[in-house]
Formats: sequence, structure tokens, C-alpha cells
Amino acid sequence: MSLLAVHDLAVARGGLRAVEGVSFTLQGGKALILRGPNGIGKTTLLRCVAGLQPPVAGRIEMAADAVAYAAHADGLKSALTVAENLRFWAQVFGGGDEDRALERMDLAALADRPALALSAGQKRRLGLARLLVSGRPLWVLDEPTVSLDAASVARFADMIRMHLSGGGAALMATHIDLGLDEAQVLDLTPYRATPGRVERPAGFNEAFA
Amino acid sequence: MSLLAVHDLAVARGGLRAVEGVSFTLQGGKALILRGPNGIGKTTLLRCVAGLQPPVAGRIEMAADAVAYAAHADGLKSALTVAENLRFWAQVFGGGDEDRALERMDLAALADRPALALSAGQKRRLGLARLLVSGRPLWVLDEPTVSLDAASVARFADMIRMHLSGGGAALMATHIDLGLDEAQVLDLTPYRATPGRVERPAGFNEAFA
Amino acid sequence: MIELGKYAGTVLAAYGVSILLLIGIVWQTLAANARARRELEKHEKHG
Amino acid sequence: MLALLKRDLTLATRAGGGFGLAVAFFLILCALVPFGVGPDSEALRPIAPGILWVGALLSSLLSLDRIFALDHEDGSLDLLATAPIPLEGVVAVKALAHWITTGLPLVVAAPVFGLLLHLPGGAVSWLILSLLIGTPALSMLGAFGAGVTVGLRRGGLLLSLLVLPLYIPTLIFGTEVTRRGAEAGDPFTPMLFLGGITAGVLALVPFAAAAALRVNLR
Amino acid sequence: MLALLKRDLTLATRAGGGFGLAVAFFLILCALVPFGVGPDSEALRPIAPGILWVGALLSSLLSLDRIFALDHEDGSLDLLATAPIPLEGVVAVKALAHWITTGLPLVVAAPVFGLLLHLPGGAVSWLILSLLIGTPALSMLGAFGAGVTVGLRRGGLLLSLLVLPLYIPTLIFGTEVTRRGAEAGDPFTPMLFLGGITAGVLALVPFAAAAALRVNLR
Amino acid sequence: MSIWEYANPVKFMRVSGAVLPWLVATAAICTTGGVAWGFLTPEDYRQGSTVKIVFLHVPAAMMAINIWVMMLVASLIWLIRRHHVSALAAKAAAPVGAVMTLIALATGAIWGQPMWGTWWEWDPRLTSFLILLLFYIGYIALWSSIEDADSAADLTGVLCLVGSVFALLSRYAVMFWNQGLHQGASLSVAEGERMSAVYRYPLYLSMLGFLLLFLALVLIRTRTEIRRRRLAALQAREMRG
Ligand code: HEM
Ligand SMILES: Nc1ncnc2c1ncn2[C@@H]1O[C@H](COP(=O)(O)OP(=O)(O)OP(=O)(O)O)[C@@H](O)[C@H]1O
Ligand SMILES: Nc1ncnc2c1ncn2[C@@H]1O[C@H](COP(=O)(O)OP(=O)(O)OP(=O)(O)O)[C@@H](O)[C@H]1O
Ligand SMILES: [Mg+2]
Ligand SMILES: [Mg+2]
Repeated sequence: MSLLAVHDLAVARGGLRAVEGVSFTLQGGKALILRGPNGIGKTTLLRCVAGLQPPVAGRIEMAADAVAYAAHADGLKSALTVAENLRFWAQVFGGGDEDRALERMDLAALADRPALALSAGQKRRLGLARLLVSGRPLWVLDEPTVSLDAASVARFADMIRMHLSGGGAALMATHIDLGLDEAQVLDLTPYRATPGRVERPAGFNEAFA
Repeated sequence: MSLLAVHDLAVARGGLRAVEGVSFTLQGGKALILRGPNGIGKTTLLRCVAGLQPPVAGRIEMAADAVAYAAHADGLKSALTVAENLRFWAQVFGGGDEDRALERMDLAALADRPALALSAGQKRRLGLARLLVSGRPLWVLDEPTVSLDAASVARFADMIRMHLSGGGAALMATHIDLGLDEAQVLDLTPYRATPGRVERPAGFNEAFA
Repeated sequence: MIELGKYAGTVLAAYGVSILLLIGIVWQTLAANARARRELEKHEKHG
Repeated sequence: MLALLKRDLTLATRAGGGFGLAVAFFLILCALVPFGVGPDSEALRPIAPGILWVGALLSSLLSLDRIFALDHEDGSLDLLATAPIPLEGVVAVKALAHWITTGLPLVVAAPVFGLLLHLPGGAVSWLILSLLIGTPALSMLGAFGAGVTVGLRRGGLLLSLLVLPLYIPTLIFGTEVTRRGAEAGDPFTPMLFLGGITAGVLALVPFAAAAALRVNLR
Repeated sequence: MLALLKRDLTLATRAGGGFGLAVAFFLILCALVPFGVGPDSEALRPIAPGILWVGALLSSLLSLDRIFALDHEDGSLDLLATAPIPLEGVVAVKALAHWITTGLPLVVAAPVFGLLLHLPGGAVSWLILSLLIGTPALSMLGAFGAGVTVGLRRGGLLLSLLVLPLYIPTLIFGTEVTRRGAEAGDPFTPMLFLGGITAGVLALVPFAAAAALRVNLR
Repeated sequence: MSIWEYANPVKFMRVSGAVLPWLVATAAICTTGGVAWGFLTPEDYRQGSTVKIVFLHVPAAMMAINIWVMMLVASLIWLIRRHHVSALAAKAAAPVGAVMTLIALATGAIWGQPMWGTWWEWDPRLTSFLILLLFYIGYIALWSSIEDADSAADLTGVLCLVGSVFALLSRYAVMFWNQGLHQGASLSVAEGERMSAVYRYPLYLSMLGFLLLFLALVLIRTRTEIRRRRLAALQAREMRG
């Protein structure tokens, strides 16, 4: 069975449709990369899939509690140390081995450093380590490699591969090359919503306009 | 004369030296890209050059009021529109033609949108447009192309080229390829500060250690 | 003119304040309505 | 949920976390009032219960925006919303953490401040009791206000504006308990009302707050 | 600098900007105190000047963290520090904008609140005058406190703690003016002190605040 | 056709546009008529000419409460059935309610000066009105500070719900806290104490006028809000497209 199935999805932001008619399924072991120019609606679509925002039309099918979401904001507390931050999320999601996650993201040396004293890339690595302890099969990632150097991007690609080989799946939006050649790519450009189609309103505003 | 000359610079963050012994000069018309793994001290060095933080050792020579700094935080007010945000910075820096800057960054269509309602890449473009209205010759940029799509990165490279051809200079830190082949690259890896060299303390903490 | 007696000031003040407030809200309502209609019409003509 | 409580308390005790600041604010307020009102103990005694309760309320108010705003800014709230904990539980835990870091210290410190304002000795135990029963309702109502305003840039003052009217019944019954305690009246009736309000608030408001949070997250 | 003032005022009047909220908070506080103290007008009259001044002070206090924190978070402050304006000028302009959005409305609204607390009619003009002279000092001192705490995550309560002691002289002389006005004493001496404090604060504090900001930026 | 059809904005605009001229005319007649008639009533033997204030004070006070109740109902309709017009009607009603509260407070305060010898007294009735004003202010402030229209409707709806419970609670708390000076309701009490007809009929007319005035204002303001939403949608679409 597929981990995630999206049927004819339309998402809206600020009362206007961003993309519409998007359909795809994601099996365990597969990764899908969303591409598209700035402002087309990648972030909005990912937030819908993560359940943070309702879609305007279409269906999203997946098991409950399957998603681990990671976006620009990493959910780190600057007063807590790296290890404490990670342990908290591990406890909340009830899963995962923190030490191995730290090891995998090359953060073991920084474990006792407060998150405040990390550089941009180190913070991002910690945010990604959180995925490892979430124990969730479906990863939804918004520009995951921002601020990462080349070595860390390679480490990230390894981590994704490991996750896929364990039966997980990943849905990502990015503008740059992740070095994940096996991933499928979905370009959202053709799905850009055509404004002014009153028969498919995004909400009250458009219905009336 | 060179716009910026850095001599044997050492910078520290959190009481520990990050990089040391860095020297370079930047003539008008040239661009320099800083590279190096996460956490080596690129951001710290750029903040020193921008005058936001004092260096621990070495000298930075440049004219007063020459720097325009742009980092992850774009200094945008979400309640103001794109045009209002830009106009404010144009007035503060006393320079520049806002409309042309909007045009150049492909923001003209969004001019009356509140900054709140921009996508990640659109925000970043607005942050870059600010450089154009600053009228400053030396641009100091920390990961300027984060969140930009391919077309916008090309537009950014054009903007830099234009700036250089007008006699300006640019100092940038980045992990990805900017498509600026004419820029020099300085890898900071060899300058990583060796910890425990007590004869050159970064401050009280290390002197005391 | 009607006779208000020793409480003339009180009564007139009460009527004055209330009528001012009523006129204020009515005026604001009408002005906002007219403005919204004007802008919408302008927009529909050009857009 | 326990992990969340533990994290919030740890954060509160870390540098810049604000533990104890509520008490300090309370102290300063109690110190300011005599400057404003005059040091006369005859003038202070009758207003002491009121000032103490208003002070407790304000110092609880001042730290309300910490309840959700920090977690919203750094993205933790998005993540908590996708976590396998009901959002109502998150609200309840956060209100509890807020009460432990601001309400509880006030309950403990109140007798001292009572002295500063010449509160009669017999009323001190009533003051403590009323604060103990009343302040949880303040924290929970505050969590509701914080949930409503969380998306707004610095909704601080707006938050106060929304929450203060909600505090009025608690304030009235709380001071009434203390005043009747001071004047040897019957403090049990207002105490009953106070307890009733707190119980109702604790039972129902988490749902309203979670609903508001969901709206703000989307 | 004018551009900065204009921007800050625009931001304050935009949605969520908080213009007028200070007055609303003041109103709420003046309404709360009688709930605490009791409805008796004999009890309220003598404490009215003190409560009004404490209220003005608190409502100015609550919006202090807006002065720099927002600009720090979104990076504007870094950029302003590299702009061709002296940081002292930035501080002064921001304090001015804060006063216009919080202090000035309070001065205008004070007479109404005086009524609620049974302030004698003759004292109202003194209240207004003392607020007019005193509140600019509150805004400027607040800017200093905000500058010192700007780097801290939600320094709100800490900020209150730092600033309140600095407010005490202004508070004392301000209430003294009002009280003497109410009781037909001599309000001119405290008025003189109040004016002196404000003048001194306005002349010197911008430098201290700018220095604190510079430290926090690095 | 069900009543919910009127919640369709297009239909609402049409129906309200047809009704409005009549409504505005009768509201204007009744309000000015009631107030003017009230102003011309003879003096009361106890209260002197101040009795004339009642024709402003009582209708405003009643409307202040009723408008909040109407907002509560509209919010519930929005939260349960998600009809946008009803959310916008709640938004439109709030400023009118706040003004009515202000009128009740102001006339009461001015009246209190000769009757009780004070502008303001912490009487339960008066105090509850002050609290009601606070709720109105908070509600309006919340509407105006949220950017996204649907979120604003949801959040203010929840606030209205919680606020109503607490407004009621405050009323009882305040009564517990202080015994009042204020008059009880005299329209409903036994025949003997009833207001004489000289005052009763102008009062009825004035109350009707205030009610119609409120309805007219709410209709107009709701229409304004609908137009604003439409304009915003058009502008947003243009920018995107
Ligand atoms: C400032 C504050 C005041 C407020 C907020 C206020 C509020 C109210 C309210 C809510 C009613 C509702 C009546 C009803 O139940 O139908 C009312 C009625 C009334 N008020 Fe006031 N009041 C104020 C001051 C006064 C004063 C100072 C007087 C005169 C001495 C006064 C005289 C009356 C009278 C005669 C009625 C009519 C009672 C009836 O026949 O129903 N009020 N007021
Ligand atoms: N609050 C808002 N109100 C109105 N429109 C918005 C709002 N936030 C974003 N938008 C618009 O919605 C569209 C989709 O935004 P989204 O953030 O999903 O784009 P994206 O594909 O993630 O872009 P990027 O690559 O720049 O991150 C954009 O055109 C954006 O301008
Ligand atoms: N507040 C702090 N206290 C102590 N150390 C810090 C602090 N902030 C950053 N550091 C450390 O200083 C070093 C330099 O950080 P800096 O942000 O300059 O790195 P960077 O080269 O910009 O990295 P990135 O590519 O990840 O952005 C890092 O090792 C970081 O961990
Ligand atoms: Mg995005
Ligand atoms: Mg960096």
C-alpha cells in the first residue's frame, strides 16, 4: 500500500489557489522532489500534506500520525543543548535512538553545546536529526539543505537513502540539487492555478469575486 | 585604491576564535566568495567586516559608510507592503531608485503586497533589492541565494555583475554555486583557528583557560 | 422654546453627546460604504 | 506530555527563562504602590487585598505571551501539532507550566508582600488560599488569550486587552475572600464561587484554546 | 530619521501595530482597581492619583519591548546600525515614536479615567500636565531598558524589572503634582523636579541606550 | 428555499439592497421621532427635566446588550455552518454595539451627576456596562489585528463565545460585590408602579427607532465588508495572475 496518495489536490494561500490538480502517490521506499519557481506553492502544498492546513479541493490519503515535517524553522530551543533538544523531540514522538541520530548528523562533538551557539548549518543538521528520532515513515521536508555545506548535503542524501531502504518515504521541496538521483521529480509549474475560474473557488473571496 | 583590505584578521564567536590569519583585498569591480564547511566562521567574519562585531586581531581597512550588509534576516516588516519596505531603506540610506530596483528583482507585480504574504524566495528577492537602493559600493552578503529558484539565482548573478561593472565590490559567503565565474574564491578551511594557542587568546576566557 | 428648568445643562449635554455619537457612527458607516463601493467600481472598470 | 512539561520548566529555569521574574515584578509593584498612594498604613490596610490580587494578576499577565509565542516563532508549535499528543493536552500542559513558574511562586511569596502592605495577620491565610485556588484559572485563561493572539507580531498588549476582562470574576471573588478574611466576614461563599470558576475554566477552556491554536497554525 | 519616525508610526497604526492599546490597557487597569479595592468612593478618592500614575507607567511599560525587539528579530536593527544615521538618533526617534503611540493618547484620555476613580475635578488639569511632562521620560528610560534586553529571548519581564526602579522618581513627583493639585497644595515644586528629570533623561539616556545596543548587536 | 440562502453573498446583496431604502427611512423617522417626542415630554415631579434622558439612555442600554447577543448568535452560525455573511454581520455589529454602550454610559454618567451627585459610581449595573464595553473593544481590536479574513472570523467567533460566558459571570460577580443605586427595570413591573403613558409611548417609539437604526447600520456595514472582501480578492488575483 502506498504511504501517501494525493488526488487532484488544490491548495490555497491568502484566499487564492496556488496550485491545483496535483495528484501523485508515494510508495514506501520512494522519494519525490517538488520543484517549481518561487511562489508557486510548494511550501503551501507541504503544509497541507503535513496536516497543518486544510486543502481547498481534492483528497490526501495517508495513515494517521505518519508524517514528520521539517521546514525553515527547526523548532530548536536556543537555551537547551543539542542533546536536550533532540531528546525532547524523541520523547514527544516516542521513538528513536538519539545518540545514533547525533552520530549520523555529525553532531556528537557538539552534543553539550547550547543550540544558541550553533552556526546556521549546524542548526539545520540538528533539525534534520530530529527526523531520525521521530520514527515516522513519511518525511515532509521544505528546503532541507539550506545552509548545508557539500559534505553535509552528501550526509543528508545518505540519510534519506537509509530511510528509504527502511521502507520510509520522503516528499521534499527544493531549488538545488540534492544528489539523490533515484528520487522522482515533480515540477509544479504546469499545475499553477489559473486565476478567475469561478466554478472552482478557493473560498469565500473568490466565490464572490 | 582597494575598497576593502583585510590584514591578518582573526574573529571570535562565543569567546573562541573561529578563523584567524585571514588576509585579502577587494578592489572595486571584483567579487570574492568565501567558502568553507559549516561552522568555520564565515558569518562571523562577514559581521566583522560589516562593523557589527569587533575583530580579535588584525585590521580591516575601508572607507566609512561603504558597506551594505545582507544576511538571513532581511529586515522586512511584514505589515508594510513591498514598496513601502523598500522605500524606507532607500530613505534611510539616502539613495537609489526604488522602482528600478523592484523591476530588476522582478517584484514590480508584487509592489503593493504586504511582505507577510510573500513566499520564502520572494522575501529573499526583496532583501536583495534593498542592496540596490542602498547606494553602497561594498556588498557583504551571507548566503544570498538561499530559497531562490534557478531563474532568480541567474537574476542575482546579473545584479552582481552590474554592480561590479559600476565599480562596486561584493564579498559573499555561500555553499552553492552562484554562477559567477568571474568571482574569486577564498576557502577558509586552511585558516581554521587552532584551539589552545594560548599566546594568542581570543579574550579573557581563553587567556584564562 | 420649552422649559428645561435647573437641569437644562444636564439634559442638553446628554442629548448632545448621544446625538453626536449617533451621527458619528452613521457618518462612519456611510463613508466606509461609499468608499468601498467606489473602489470596487473603479477596480471593476479598469481590471 | 510529561516531556513537554519538563522541557518548559527547564527552559523557564535556564538563563533568560523568566522563572522568578513574576515574583520580582510582584515585589516591585507592591513597592511602587506605597510611592503612589502614600506610605500611611491606615490608607494602605483597606486596599491591601485588592492591590495584592491586582498585582498577582498583572504579574501573571506579563508572562502570558511566553506561553505559545516562542514555540510558534521557532516552529516548535507546528511540530507539536503534528506530534501524537492532542493539542488540548499541549495547552493544558503549557498552562500548568505557566502556573508553576508564575502562580505558585506568588502563592509562596504572598505572605511577605502582605506584610509590606500592612495586611492584617488573620487575612494572610485567606490570601494564600484564594491565590492557590484562583491563579490556576488565570493561567488557563491566559493560555486561551495567548492561543488567540499567537500569530500576531507582538500581540502583547492585545493579549492583555483580551484577557483582562476575563480575569474580572476571578479577581472579584478572590479579593472578596481576602477582604472578608481580613474583616472576619464569611469568606466561604466567595471561595465557593472562586473554586467553581476555576473548575469550569480548567475543564472547558483548553478546548477553546486548542481550537484557536489550530486556526492560527493554518 | 524622519523616514524612521514615519515608518514606526505607520507600523503602529497598521493591523496588529498596537496603537491605542495602551489606552485600552489603562482603561482596564483603572476598571480593575475598584474591583480589588472596593467600590467605595471614599476609599478610592485618596488613592486615585497614585493609581492613575501607576497605570500610566504600566501601560507604557507593557509596550516597551516593541521598541527594539521586533527590529532586532527581523534584522532591521543590524541594518540600521550600518546605516548613515547615528545610533543615538535611532534611539531618540524610536523613543519618540513610542511616546506618540502610548504616552500622548494617555494624556488625552486621562480625564475620563480620573472620573472613574473619583479624582477631584480640580486635580484633572494637574494630572494632564504631569503626564504630559512625565511620560516622555518614561518612554526614553524604556528605550534604554529595551536596548539593554534586546538580545534576550522574551526579555519582557526582565525588562520590566530593570526599568521599574528607573521609573520611581518620575512616579513619585508625578503623583505628588497630582495629589497636591487635588488637595490644593503647592504643585509647582514637584512639577519642577519632574521637568528636570525629564530634561536630563532626554538629554543623556540616548547615549547610554545606544551604547547598550552596540554591545547587544555584536 | 431555506433561510440559509440569504447567507449567499450575492443573494444577500440583492435582498438587502432592496430592503435598505425602506429600512433606512423608517429607522430615521422612528429614531428622530422618538427622541424628539421624548425631548418634548413634560417634567417629572421628582426628577425634573432629567427624565427626558431616559429616551436615549434606556434604548441605548437595551441595544448594547441585544447587539452582543446578536453577535453571539452570528458567531455561532459562522462557527457551525460557516456562512461568511454571518461572520461579517458580527463584525459589522460590533462598532454599533460599542457606540450604544458608550451612549448608555455617557447618558448615565451625565444623569448621575444631578441624581446621585457623582459622575460615576461602581454600581453593578454601571460596572457591568463598563465590562461590556471592554469586551466590545477587545473584540474589535482582535478583528482589526488579524490579516487573514477567515482566521479572523474564527478567532473572534471563539472569543465572542468565551466572552459571553464571562460577561454573564462578571454580571453576577459584580452584583455579589456591590449593592447598587441603579433603578430596576420598570417597564415590566406591576401595573401600579408602571411608568405613566406620557413617558411610555415615546420610550417605545424611541426603542423601536434604535432597533431599526441598528438593523439599517448592520446591513450597510455588512454590505461594506462584503465589498471589501470582493475587492481584496480581485486585487490578490490580479497580483498573482
Ligand atoms: C453610567 C452609567 C449607567 C449605566 C451603564 C446604566 C445602565 C442602564 C441599563 C443597562 C438600563 C437597562 C434597563 C432595562 O433593564 O431595561 C438602564 C435603565 C435605566 N437607567 Fe441607567 N445606567 C446608568 C446610569 C443611570 C443614572 C445615573 C440614572 C438616573 C438616576 C439611570 C436611570 C435609569 C432609568 C430610570 C432606567 C430605566 C429603568 C427601566 O425603567 O427599565 N441610569 N440603565
Ligand atoms: N499570507 C499570505 N497571503 C497571501 N498570499 C500568500 C501568503 N503567503 C504566501 N502567499 C503567496 O502564496 C504563494 C505560494 O507561496 P509558497 O510559500 O507556498 O511558495 P513556495 O513555492 O514555497 O515558494 P518559495 O520557493 O519562494 O519558497 C506565493 O505566491 C505567495 O506570494
Ligand atoms: N553564540 C555563540 N557562542 C559560541 N559559539 C558560537 C556562537 N555562535 C556560533 N558559534 C560557533 O562559532 C563558529 C562559527 O560560526 P559561524 O556562524 O560564523 O559559522 P559559518 O561559517 O557561518 O557556518 P554556516 O556555514 O553553518 O553558516 C561555529 O563553530 C559555531 O558553532
Ligand atoms: Mg517555500
Ligand atoms: Mg553562516
